[in-house]
Amino acid sequence: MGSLEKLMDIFENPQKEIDEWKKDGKKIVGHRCLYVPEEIIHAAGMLPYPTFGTPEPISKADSYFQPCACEFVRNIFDLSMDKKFDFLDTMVLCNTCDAVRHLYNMWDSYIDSVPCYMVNNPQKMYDESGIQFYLHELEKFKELMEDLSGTKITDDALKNSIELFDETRRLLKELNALRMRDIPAIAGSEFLRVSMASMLMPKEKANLLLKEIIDEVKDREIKDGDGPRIMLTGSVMDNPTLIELVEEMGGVVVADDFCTSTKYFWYETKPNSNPMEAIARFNLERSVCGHTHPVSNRYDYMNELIDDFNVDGIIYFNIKYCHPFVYESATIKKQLEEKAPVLILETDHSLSGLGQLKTRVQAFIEML
Amino acid sequence: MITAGVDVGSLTGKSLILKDNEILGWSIIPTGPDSSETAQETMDKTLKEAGVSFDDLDFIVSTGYGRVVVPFSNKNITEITCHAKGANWFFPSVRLILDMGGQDCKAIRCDENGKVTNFAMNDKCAAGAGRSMEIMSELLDTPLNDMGGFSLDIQKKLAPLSSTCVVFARTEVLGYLHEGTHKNDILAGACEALADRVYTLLKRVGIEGDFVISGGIAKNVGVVKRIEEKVGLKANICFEPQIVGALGAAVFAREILEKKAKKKKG
Amino acid sequence: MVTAGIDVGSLVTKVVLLNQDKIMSNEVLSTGVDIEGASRKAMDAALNKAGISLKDVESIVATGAGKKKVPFESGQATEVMCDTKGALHLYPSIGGIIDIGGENCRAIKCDADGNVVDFALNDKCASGTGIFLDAMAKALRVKPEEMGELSLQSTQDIEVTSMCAVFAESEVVSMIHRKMPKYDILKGIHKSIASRIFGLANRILLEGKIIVIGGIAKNVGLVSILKELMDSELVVPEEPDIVGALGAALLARERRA
Amino acid sequence: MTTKVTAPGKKNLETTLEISKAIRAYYAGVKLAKMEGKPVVWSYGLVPREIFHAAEAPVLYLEHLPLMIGAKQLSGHYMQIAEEEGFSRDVCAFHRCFLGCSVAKEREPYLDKFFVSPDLIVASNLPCMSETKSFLYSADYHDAPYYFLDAPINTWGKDVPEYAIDYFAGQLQGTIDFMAEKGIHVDWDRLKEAVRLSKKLVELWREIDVCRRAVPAPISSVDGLTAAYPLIQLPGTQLGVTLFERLLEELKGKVERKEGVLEDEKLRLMWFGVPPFYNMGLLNYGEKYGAVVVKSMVEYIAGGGYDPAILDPDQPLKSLAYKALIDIVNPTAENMLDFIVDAVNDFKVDGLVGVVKRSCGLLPGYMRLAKDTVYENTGVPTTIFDLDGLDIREYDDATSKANLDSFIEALLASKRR
Ligand SMILES: Nc1ncnc2c1ncn2[C@@H]1O[C@H](COP(=O)(O)OP(=O)(O)O)[C@@H](O)[C@H]1O
Ligand SMILES: Nc1ncnc2c1ncn2[C@@H]1O[C@H](COP(=O)(O)OP(=O)(O)O)[C@@H](O)[C@H]1O
Ligand code: SF4
Ligand code: SF4
Ligand code: SF4
Repeated sequence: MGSLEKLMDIFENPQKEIDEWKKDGKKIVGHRCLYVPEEIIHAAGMLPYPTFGTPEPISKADSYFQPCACEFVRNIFDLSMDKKFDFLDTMVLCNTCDAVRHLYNMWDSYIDSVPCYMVNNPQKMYDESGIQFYLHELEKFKELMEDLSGTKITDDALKNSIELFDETRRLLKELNALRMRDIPAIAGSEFLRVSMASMLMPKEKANLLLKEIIDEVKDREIKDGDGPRIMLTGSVMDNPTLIELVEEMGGVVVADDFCTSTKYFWYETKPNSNPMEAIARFNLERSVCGHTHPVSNRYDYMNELIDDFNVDGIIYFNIKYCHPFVYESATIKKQLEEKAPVLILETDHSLSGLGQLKTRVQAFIEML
Repeated sequence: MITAGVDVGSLTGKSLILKDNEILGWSIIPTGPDSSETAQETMDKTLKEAGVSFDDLDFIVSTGYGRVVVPFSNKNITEITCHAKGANWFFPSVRLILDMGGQDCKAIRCDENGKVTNFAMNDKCAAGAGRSMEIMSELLDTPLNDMGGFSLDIQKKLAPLSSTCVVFARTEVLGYLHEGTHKNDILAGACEALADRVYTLLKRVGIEGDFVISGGIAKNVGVVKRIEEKVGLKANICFEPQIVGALGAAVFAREILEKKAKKKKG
Repeated sequence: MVTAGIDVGSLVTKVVLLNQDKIMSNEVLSTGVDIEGASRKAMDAALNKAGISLKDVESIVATGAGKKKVPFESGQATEVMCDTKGALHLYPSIGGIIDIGGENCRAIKCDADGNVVDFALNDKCASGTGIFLDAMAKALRVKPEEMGELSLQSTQDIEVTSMCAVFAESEVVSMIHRKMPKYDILKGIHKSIASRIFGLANRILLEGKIIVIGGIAKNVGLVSILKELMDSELVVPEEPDIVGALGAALLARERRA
Repeated sequence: MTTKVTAPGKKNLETTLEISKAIRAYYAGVKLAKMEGKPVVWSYGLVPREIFHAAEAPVLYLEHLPLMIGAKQLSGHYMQIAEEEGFSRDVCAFHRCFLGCSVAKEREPYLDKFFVSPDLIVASNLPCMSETKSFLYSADYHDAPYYFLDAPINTWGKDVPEYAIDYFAGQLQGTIDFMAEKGIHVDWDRLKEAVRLSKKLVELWREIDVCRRAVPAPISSVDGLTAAYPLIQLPGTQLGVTLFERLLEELKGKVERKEGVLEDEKLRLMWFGVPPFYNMGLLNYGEKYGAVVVKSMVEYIAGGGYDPAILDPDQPLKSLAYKALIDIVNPTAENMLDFIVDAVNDFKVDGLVGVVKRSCGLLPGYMRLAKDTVYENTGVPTTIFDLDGLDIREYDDATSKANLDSFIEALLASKRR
């Protein structure tokens, strides 16, 4: 089968990749944010694994989290209670939002099978004192990874990892660029799968596949690719259901701004003789997420997306109780509307009440 | 050219036939269990009334929450878009529409061509939709027609409903009745509660320009009056607010044909 | 010593007369709107059955949604308390209680000595309560008492998607007309309610031996689905709907002693 | 549409009335300053307020208006306005209320006495995200310059590493510079003095706290919440210290005379989460059972829960940084949980009432942890139910009281055994 199918398949059942990796005793470090320095994990010879949720309804977690923590976090916690993440050797979180802060508290207290660690990142970007603070935290994290893997992390190893991960980012960005065309070469729902799959698998392998995919699809034109061009943004999006719904309603999802796709690869690491500092600056001079300050950079980045992909309409997807984005949607709606009409969809992570969503989305697309 | 619109709502199925720009006929029937049958029935009824046969119909657009299951429609469009179009047909100056149906209420803003520019919809809770009014009418055995009128004729003072849930409101209402509270005062409470909820919707899309209320509840003067007071605008209501959606659909059908015709020429 | 417990629920009023800890008689009738009248009627009926009169009753504890409106009570107690007392009287050691009533649904957790250690009450939404089931029964033209049995004959799974009790009703109506078999629809309804109740029980992590009471506990269909959902032992007493009233009567005795 | 079931709380302290007066006087001062054309600051949360006092800057603290609005039962109205502005109901009720009030076309005259628009805004991400986010909107709306005070979250418990303190201290210096640009100048000696006074304040608070442990409880949390105002609003001022000295006097008197909220005290409860400011009477509700709410966690946010010894007037910024980073609501659970367990022991608490304010990103997250930790360490149970401390539209009297009744009854029952 073609490389595209291959990645799709990996997206559908990542377990194969996990077993493959584990079979000669190598370790896996889970995380839940693109601000977790994956390169350090990789440089220690371990697999950084982003944990995604499932559309299943919450059960056990509801007695631990009050229903007012975002459903995504409750879902992750639910899975960990059901031992779904026991293949991880440790879980790493970082300081992004109130919900994740509590996920850290909860995991730390209730999940014995997998230890949990918090990398304490500043939320203020472009701030030298912040970088200094962060470097201390990264050093601690580096030691932890060295202890966990039993391998010393050398500067060269770090440099290689940075180069490798940047390569992945470059390739994903190249593939993503094929959506700028009047008729995109790859559908939004396909792309999200590709992006998420390459996030969770070994980058060495991912990069090969991505190169092939770009060749495979670069002369393609997706069907019904001339409808209104939609950009999706908002809270985390870890399954393609909503994108597929938009496509089904005749929209063409040409751009998305999620930590499962564009946010992950839009920027690359800037060269720096000290790899740790390179990583620190990469994370603290990249204001793409709702929790970062100043927001102006994030707004610039979003405007860049809207222009580059010449977007007709923006769908802002809010998971209930997702504070960073629920606030943001209210704050930047006006600014976005100067660029294109905005539809704010507030629903839970499991997308309950799909019927109503359909009507909203279809009406929005008719409106364009 | 002759076009038709079919609006299969949660509670009623409506259809309407348009000859160029003139309404030939329309009908409203309660939505049966099977949406496609409902569509068929109301269509037949309307055809009879309009005195045309099904084959005379050049294009059919379906709308309403059952829009996808209408077997004979050439295209489906959401009720939001259709209500704006329909309202614009009746009142070209309209900029703000409130469609109050059985399942949900929608606040819609549109431009001079009846094109939607912004909209908001209520949540998955029956509180704040027409269905709750029906439950009230059963409880207080008052025909839907009279509820609004009665609710305006308050005897002592409005009896507020504290429970958001329509189902629980039942006990509250029975309690009121037992205490000898007058029917009208309870109805006033119910209408007030409904008006309150849709008011938030309207505010969310922004209140300005000429105002139209469509959908079945537009026939409930008690709710309408209270909404008018809140928004400070006179509400325009067409002779049959329930058909606005179907009309909009029929108008779209016509416009689609016209576009096609242009394409052929040019 | 003769004591009484009266549980004035939102839909049903229950009375239990107790001699020491033996039940003399009990009465169950619908509450209606006249709570005072209903409680009198229920009490009189119970007294007649027992062949005694009100003055023979030393102490009466009232509970349930309408407890404050009972004219002849000598004390009140919360439903949580009475449910627990009643259940513990019937079963010496229990892990918890689920009480599914007309408008209320409760989950109660007990420790080894029968202390209430935790409980959860349903919120302001009717989905997941008896009144919802009653509405469905009406829509399906079956008696509430029969719907449980019927649902057991179900052969295929149907999802009732609407969260809202009101919309679920219209959904069900259309299922009926689409000639779907009654018992499959019933199964679907029971599943949606059971999942709500399961969620409530989950909030306090009920475990061990769980007593299911309240009028809905008589609904075998619902209980069987609950059994599937929860991996713990569910027990339904003979007369689940009077357990609260029984608890009240026991409390009345305790408070006297 | 809630029918009138709410009631104000019962207060039985003289000094708390004085404190309320002092607070009103403070904000009247802010209004005056604005009229005189002085630049006014908006701030909230754990931004160390000593700095503002050291600069004699007029500051409108966000919590103030919502609390007044809540007490006046107008929260629903102003939240509605914020919701119409596009803020979802998930957004913190305090911020929704404040935003609504700040963008409202007209305000109650009573509130107008206190509302002033900002000339600059200082926001921190402690205790929660809401603040930085909602202030962003206000900064836009009033186009006021905005300083973001970034606090690392506390993953270290009590001994915070030097580099973290340095980072936050640096942020504080940044705040000071930011204010200087706007003509608000912090006098260094004043700042040291402020830290000294702040230390004194907390020392007094600790003595007050000891008095409050007495059985029967001399005051209930209704007084306690007002009493805590100086702690949050006036750290670093002589006024705060004076008020607390009086408070201490009065309490000592009560304790000596064995005056309690109730003569015959059966149960001692602790309130966890935001109390219903539109219905403080609910805190007295248990008293008919002989149950007193002796303490409320909210009284200890922003300064009440740490050892004053860490404050060193000669190192003002570091001290204030330290204070903020170990505050009980710096969202890793350790300090919070220690605090609650100690509180339960010291105050001989019989039960915890945990109320969940759905729109709060912070406190509900602790509920389950607190419940389990307290139960393991002390055997004291907790009840948890939904109750929005500010959004009166969400308030359901029947359910809230059913929960309290059931909980208190169960406590009494197990006590009898
Ligand atoms: N004559 C009437 N007077 C008052 N209310 C009415 C009347 N007829 C219908 N309604 C209200 O309108 C609702 C149905 O409106 P409709 O627009 O037909 O719903 P839908 O489009 O969802 O089928 C009913 O729930 C009822 O509350
Ligand atoms: N035999 C039965 N089978 C199924 N449901 C029943 C049966 N008897 C009563 N019910 C239901 O139980 C509910 C009343 O339960 P109960 O706990 O008595 O209510 P309350 O909340 O008034 O105490 C009603 O909804 C009724 O339909
Ligand atoms: S950013 Fe939003 S969705 Fe993601 S964890 Fe935080 S609250 Fe949840
Ligand atoms: S509250 Fe009542 S009306 Fe609303 S969803 Fe629940 S059952 Fe339906
Ligand atoms: S801690 Fe909770 S209540 Fe306080 S501001 Fe933050 S979100 Fe609001």
